[in-house]
Amino acid sequence: MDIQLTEEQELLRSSIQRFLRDQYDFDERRKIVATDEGWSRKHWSAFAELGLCAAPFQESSGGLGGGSLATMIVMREFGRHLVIEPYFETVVLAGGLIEDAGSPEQREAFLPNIMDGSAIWAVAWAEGRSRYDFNNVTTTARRQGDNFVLSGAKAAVIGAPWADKLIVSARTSGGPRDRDGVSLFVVDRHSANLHLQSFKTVDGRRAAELTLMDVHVPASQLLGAEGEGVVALEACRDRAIAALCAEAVGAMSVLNSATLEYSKARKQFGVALGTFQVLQHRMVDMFIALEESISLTQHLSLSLAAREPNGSKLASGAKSKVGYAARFVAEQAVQLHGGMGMSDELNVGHYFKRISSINIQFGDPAYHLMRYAQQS
Amino acid sequence: MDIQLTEEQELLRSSIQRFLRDQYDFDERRKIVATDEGWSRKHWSAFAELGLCAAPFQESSGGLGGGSLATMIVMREFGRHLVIEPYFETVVLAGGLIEDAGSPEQREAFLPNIMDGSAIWAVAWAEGRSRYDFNNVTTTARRQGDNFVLSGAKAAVIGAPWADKLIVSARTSGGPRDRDGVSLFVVDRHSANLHLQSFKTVDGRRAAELTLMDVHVPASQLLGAEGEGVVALEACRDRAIAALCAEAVGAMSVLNSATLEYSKARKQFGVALGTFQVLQHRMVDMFIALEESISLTQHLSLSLAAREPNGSKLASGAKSKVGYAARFVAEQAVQLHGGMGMSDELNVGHYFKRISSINIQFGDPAYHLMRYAQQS
Amino acid sequence: MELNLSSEEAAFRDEVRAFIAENYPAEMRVPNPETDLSKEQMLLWHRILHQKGWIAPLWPKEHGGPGWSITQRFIFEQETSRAGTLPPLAFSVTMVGPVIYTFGNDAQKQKFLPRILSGEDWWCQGYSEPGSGSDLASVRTKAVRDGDHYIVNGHKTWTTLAQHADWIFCLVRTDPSAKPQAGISFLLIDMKSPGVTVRPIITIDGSHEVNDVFLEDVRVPVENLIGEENKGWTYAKFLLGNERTSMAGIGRSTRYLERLKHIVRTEIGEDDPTFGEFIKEIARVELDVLALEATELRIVAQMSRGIDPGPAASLFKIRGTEIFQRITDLTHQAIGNYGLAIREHPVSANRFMPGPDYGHTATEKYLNSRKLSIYGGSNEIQRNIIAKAVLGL
Amino acid sequence: MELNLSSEEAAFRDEVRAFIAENYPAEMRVPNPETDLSKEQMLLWHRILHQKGWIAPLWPKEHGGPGWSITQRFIFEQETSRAGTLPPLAFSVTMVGPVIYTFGNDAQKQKFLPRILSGEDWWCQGYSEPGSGSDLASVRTKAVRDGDHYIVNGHKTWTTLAQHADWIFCLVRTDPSAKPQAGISFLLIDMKSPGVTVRPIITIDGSHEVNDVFLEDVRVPVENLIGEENKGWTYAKFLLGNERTSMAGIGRSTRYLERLKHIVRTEIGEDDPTFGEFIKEIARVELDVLALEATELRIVAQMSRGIDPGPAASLFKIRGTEIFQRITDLTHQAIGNYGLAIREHPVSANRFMPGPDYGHTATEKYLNSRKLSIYGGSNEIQRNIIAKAVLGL
Repeated sequence: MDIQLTEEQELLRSSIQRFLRDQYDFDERRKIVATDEGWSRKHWSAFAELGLCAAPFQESSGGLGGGSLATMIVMREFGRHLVIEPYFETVVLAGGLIEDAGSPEQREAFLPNIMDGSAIWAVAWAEGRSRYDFNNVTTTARRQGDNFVLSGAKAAVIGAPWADKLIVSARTSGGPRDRDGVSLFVVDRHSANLHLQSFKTVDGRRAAELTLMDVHVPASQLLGAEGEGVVALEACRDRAIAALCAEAVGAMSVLNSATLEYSKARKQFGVALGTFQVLQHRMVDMFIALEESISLTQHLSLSLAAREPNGSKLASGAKSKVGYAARFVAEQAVQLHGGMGMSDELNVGHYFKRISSINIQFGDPAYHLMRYAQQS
Repeated sequence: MDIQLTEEQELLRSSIQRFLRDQYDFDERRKIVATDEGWSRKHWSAFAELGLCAAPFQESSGGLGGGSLATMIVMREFGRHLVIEPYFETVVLAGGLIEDAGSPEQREAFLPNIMDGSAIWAVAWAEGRSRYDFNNVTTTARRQGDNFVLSGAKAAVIGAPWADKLIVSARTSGGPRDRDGVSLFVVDRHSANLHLQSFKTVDGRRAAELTLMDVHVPASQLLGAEGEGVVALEACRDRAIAALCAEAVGAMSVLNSATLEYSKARKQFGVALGTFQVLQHRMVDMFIALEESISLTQHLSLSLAAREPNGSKLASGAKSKVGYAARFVAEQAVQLHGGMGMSDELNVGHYFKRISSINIQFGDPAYHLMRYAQQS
Repeated sequence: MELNLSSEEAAFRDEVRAFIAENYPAEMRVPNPETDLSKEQMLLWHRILHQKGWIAPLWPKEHGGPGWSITQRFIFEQETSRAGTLPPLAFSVTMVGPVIYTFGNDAQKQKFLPRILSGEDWWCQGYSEPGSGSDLASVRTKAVRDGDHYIVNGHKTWTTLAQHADWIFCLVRTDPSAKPQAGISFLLIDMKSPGVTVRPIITIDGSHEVNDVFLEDVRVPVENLIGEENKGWTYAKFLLGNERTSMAGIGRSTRYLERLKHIVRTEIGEDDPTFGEFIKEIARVELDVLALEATELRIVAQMSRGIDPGPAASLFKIRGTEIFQRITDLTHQAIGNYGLAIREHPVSANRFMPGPDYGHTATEKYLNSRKLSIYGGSNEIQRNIIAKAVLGL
Repeated sequence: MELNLSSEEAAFRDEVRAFIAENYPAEMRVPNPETDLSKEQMLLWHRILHQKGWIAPLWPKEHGGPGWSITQRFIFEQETSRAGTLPPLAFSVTMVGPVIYTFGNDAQKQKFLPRILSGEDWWCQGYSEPGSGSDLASVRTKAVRDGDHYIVNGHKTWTTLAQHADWIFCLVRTDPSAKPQAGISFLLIDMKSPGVTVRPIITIDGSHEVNDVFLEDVRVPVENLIGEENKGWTYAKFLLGNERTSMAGIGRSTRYLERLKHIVRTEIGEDDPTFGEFIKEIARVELDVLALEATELRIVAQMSRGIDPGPAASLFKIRGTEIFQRITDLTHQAIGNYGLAIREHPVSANRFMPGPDYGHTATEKYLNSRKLSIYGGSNEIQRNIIAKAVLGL
């Protein structure tokens, strides 16, 4: 870290670092991923005990008040260890949405269980043809007495198989691509007529395709104003991007160290790989890519913390620039590890796959570059 | 060359090579550029005597029947020597337009003087805001008895200060961006009410801004069908692109050899520059860029010779790919020559500037990449 | 492209095209033939080609080749790859076969060549070792003479499809005191020999294509030595030089590019701000393919005039792999959120895979193609080769 | 950006901004200040800053510096470069000045420092020689002691603005038998000395910024030797390290980027198929600038906490020059056909230049900026430095 952390932030960071170093090395992580459930409730509880689940929330919500900087600190360390548990989905996405858009009753109802680690959440905004646009929603929610009735399909919902609760976007009015008319609903994962088809993601997570066939949701579970879900999701995305960038930075830093170390140790044609100038310069460019990503990620987190007006544009910019940088680092880390980089046994390929997934979540670098450009 | 040349083509090529080697080295070229006129009538006459000015024209037009392959052969050697004389403007552009779009009378009136080297031509299609589109024409030509009266301004007409005759595009009907309604006119360079403001181009040529204030042109000087100038110019551009690609290939080949030679001779930190792996790989990429450019340029010339239906799409593709390749080679040639590459005294910078101009003439690589993409 | 075919050549092309259309087994048309077929399925096409006499285009007629011209071979290569047929076993036909008929003795030729052609023997390659990378001369596997046998001990790795192999051709060190390249021999080893163990290596795309091969006190009859003892490096280099053709992968890239275009047209609206970026990047790759194809045709034209193509193979390897990696990258991007999913192997388990069919292999292909710039001599090594051989650096 | 200014710092920023607005000479606002100003015009701003006491932000107060904090220096740097003011003479103020006050004797300090601050002396740098490239220790210019003088013979090159210089600081070889870096001394030479000849080098953009400087039997008093004989390499390295700040060139890149945006908006219609490509590439560069600026702020924050920034200068040099080159490249592309034209020097001749004013310097800037990745230690050398210093390779 290069910005001066407060004492509290330093404490948070060192406690995560210590825990992950002791309890979450690559072998442990591999074991967790290989379990039937695919994640570890034990480690999740430990995260909650360390206060990570409460860290970013405002004190008025019962949180520790760490905000976007706390998220950055946590996610960067999680990125370094490829933490598989659904912190991003539960705390950053769902928790953020509830705190930001929920009513006082909803905040009170849902946030304590998120902060104490007892509830897992997932957010279902994407659809089969939505790509990265929140307004591309064909799932419908029609009012029926005290309920909304949801019908449609949601796609690629990361963490859904693990979740207790889902936040689902559905259209309460307007046409299939209208910005207005999308609403958010808190839906019980085990609701009647809600079907999940689970699958594994490339980075070792679990996700699901959701089918909703007349799922009844009490009107009280409408999150935020009716028809204004896109606005809430956009604010959610800014926070999500800051978190994903921090995670990418953590992953990149491991890849850079591993590659450097490997290039010093590994001999070819009688000399260390690291003596070849072409590889040296490649690693310099990886170093520069990381430095710039650290800077931009910090800049974004600080801007979100200060509620700067251009935060959303900046988020797209960071998602693009950090995304390209991370892809470059990941691809070169594999290349410089040679055959070993292709092996599932080594950690390098797993960082590669996580970065590749980060670059898809909430929009790829090209998508956000154009979004940034159009706001310039 | 890698395609098998006919005996005639080989003869053409070796005669150009011999002449340029003996009479057109870099010092000689520098002297020519520094003269008041900026080009050499003596060398031009020699080109005509060698048959270069007649080489591409059909035998039925009185030419040598060499077609697009003859043009490729000539332009590649001209590219190697940075020939400054207006062969491209006179023979490839104007000659090609006259042969392609002119009436039998016009062909008979104009081509002999082009082929024997006695007339210099230039083509004025661009305007201040036209960018690279032939349809962006605001200059007007209105019929008045047996004449057309031309008014407007044409921009960046290369070779105009040297020319005896100009081919000028002007609008005979339609709105300022319509595809139909643009016509071509043969205009005497010394016509009344035609004003030139001359300037030097970055690659040592002369060009001019043209102002036409009621220039009277006999109706017989309308070249091709009225209103169909854009079609004729597009066909002209395909030939122009093949010629420019060949010229770029010639220039690239000199830059590659010069850079390789320099890197072997020049010592730094006690060893030859060429021993540094980073520079070796750079030169490998320069080599690959050249090989691919040779291939694509040949492919284009052969396709145009065979009148393949996708010739125009291919022309855009080649302009783009060869353009990017040439820019890469030129930039790296300067970089690898270090300070010397920046000096006006060395030939390297002049090849750089010619390539940079080639990349502007008739549309830059990005323009043609998008044109190619939109036809895919 | 500009390779003008004579009428005989055009007829040959039509014959090849028709033969493929009529004979390529339907059951080999699976989402990802490289990983989804059983050993028996993989051999179906091999056997059909063998029956037709087309299994070994590069081989001299006396050893079972079809006796084609360079242009015919090129046409065959182009047609089969454009049609997306699974290539015949490369390690058998392209690699060890030519070594055996060039450097082997008569007994070896009679024993091995027919079984290679028929597909009865499946060969794998024992070159790479842990830590050797692109430095293949750093062989540490040892073969010690013991009467009529060599006793072989060592560890080969990245051995493609060793799980199916009947034989492995190995570089082994027979003279530990000589300079690295001087003490190497070329041995043929029966995979059923006691002491040979195959251990799968799962790659990052989840597939099982490569393996570790452990050799523990494996007894190999001396009659399985190719050529002379300690001359193995010569044969190894010959073999590597034999990979010349088809490294550009034009046919494969063209097929994948067509699929990418289809996906982009289906998935991304023209009003999507990234649509222009996609079509531009596709155009760029298409031009790369076109330029490489035109280069390949130039080289073929030169070769048929008897001109040595030099290190053209390195150029094709570099650009061909860069192009294919880019195509798989763009395809992965084109499928959007479904790029998060990956098929689980073995696919016979038939687990659920979300999203449209055309995207089901996008993620694994993107991951798998990372290997292309590493294996077979990394692209960095290929650039070293060109720097030395062409530029004289 | 995130550097939160205290109220004092904010007040300082406002003061600097106001001072520039009120005092920067109008006649220095020419199309290309680096090439279009006479010597006297170039010095106007220098003298104004000197009067204000702001000419040498990096210098200690005792020698005439303003006594600013690191943050104040950064603010000053940022404000002046954003406003597009011509920087004060770098070779005088940033380079030789600190060498003199650090390693010079009292007489040298008293003689030279005030004249540097006032602009009375214009200094140029005698480091590069023909064939030295980035290998500055390969000095061949010889200085032989002759009583109270050195007799200097040699040839310096790429000497920026030597045509205006009163003094040149030179690396000279005083011990030819020592190892390259050991036999070098640091000499100050009066440009008016007999035997000094300046010959212009015209660069590919047509401008006269650099020169050859020939030294033939030039007699230099020994009192002009800095520090000890044969220790010159130490001082030279110190000087190179002093270029640390401002190499990222954020202010300049930001200004040029704004102009590029204006040109693109004016020249290229939104329906032009390349419009999307332009705005995308501009966005990319803008993000590069933003990331580099954020990195610069991190480094400033570290430095003000006393942390050594290490080889940050190399990172800034690499990325800063890559960014600026890209901006000049895009600007050149944006003006379309008029990119074929270039101004003729000297501009005082006032020759015709076609196209809109904003495009008049685009071609020369594109060409001129090619030097940035070569001069001041090529970008390849900078990567070597990072590989060694940061990565330990």
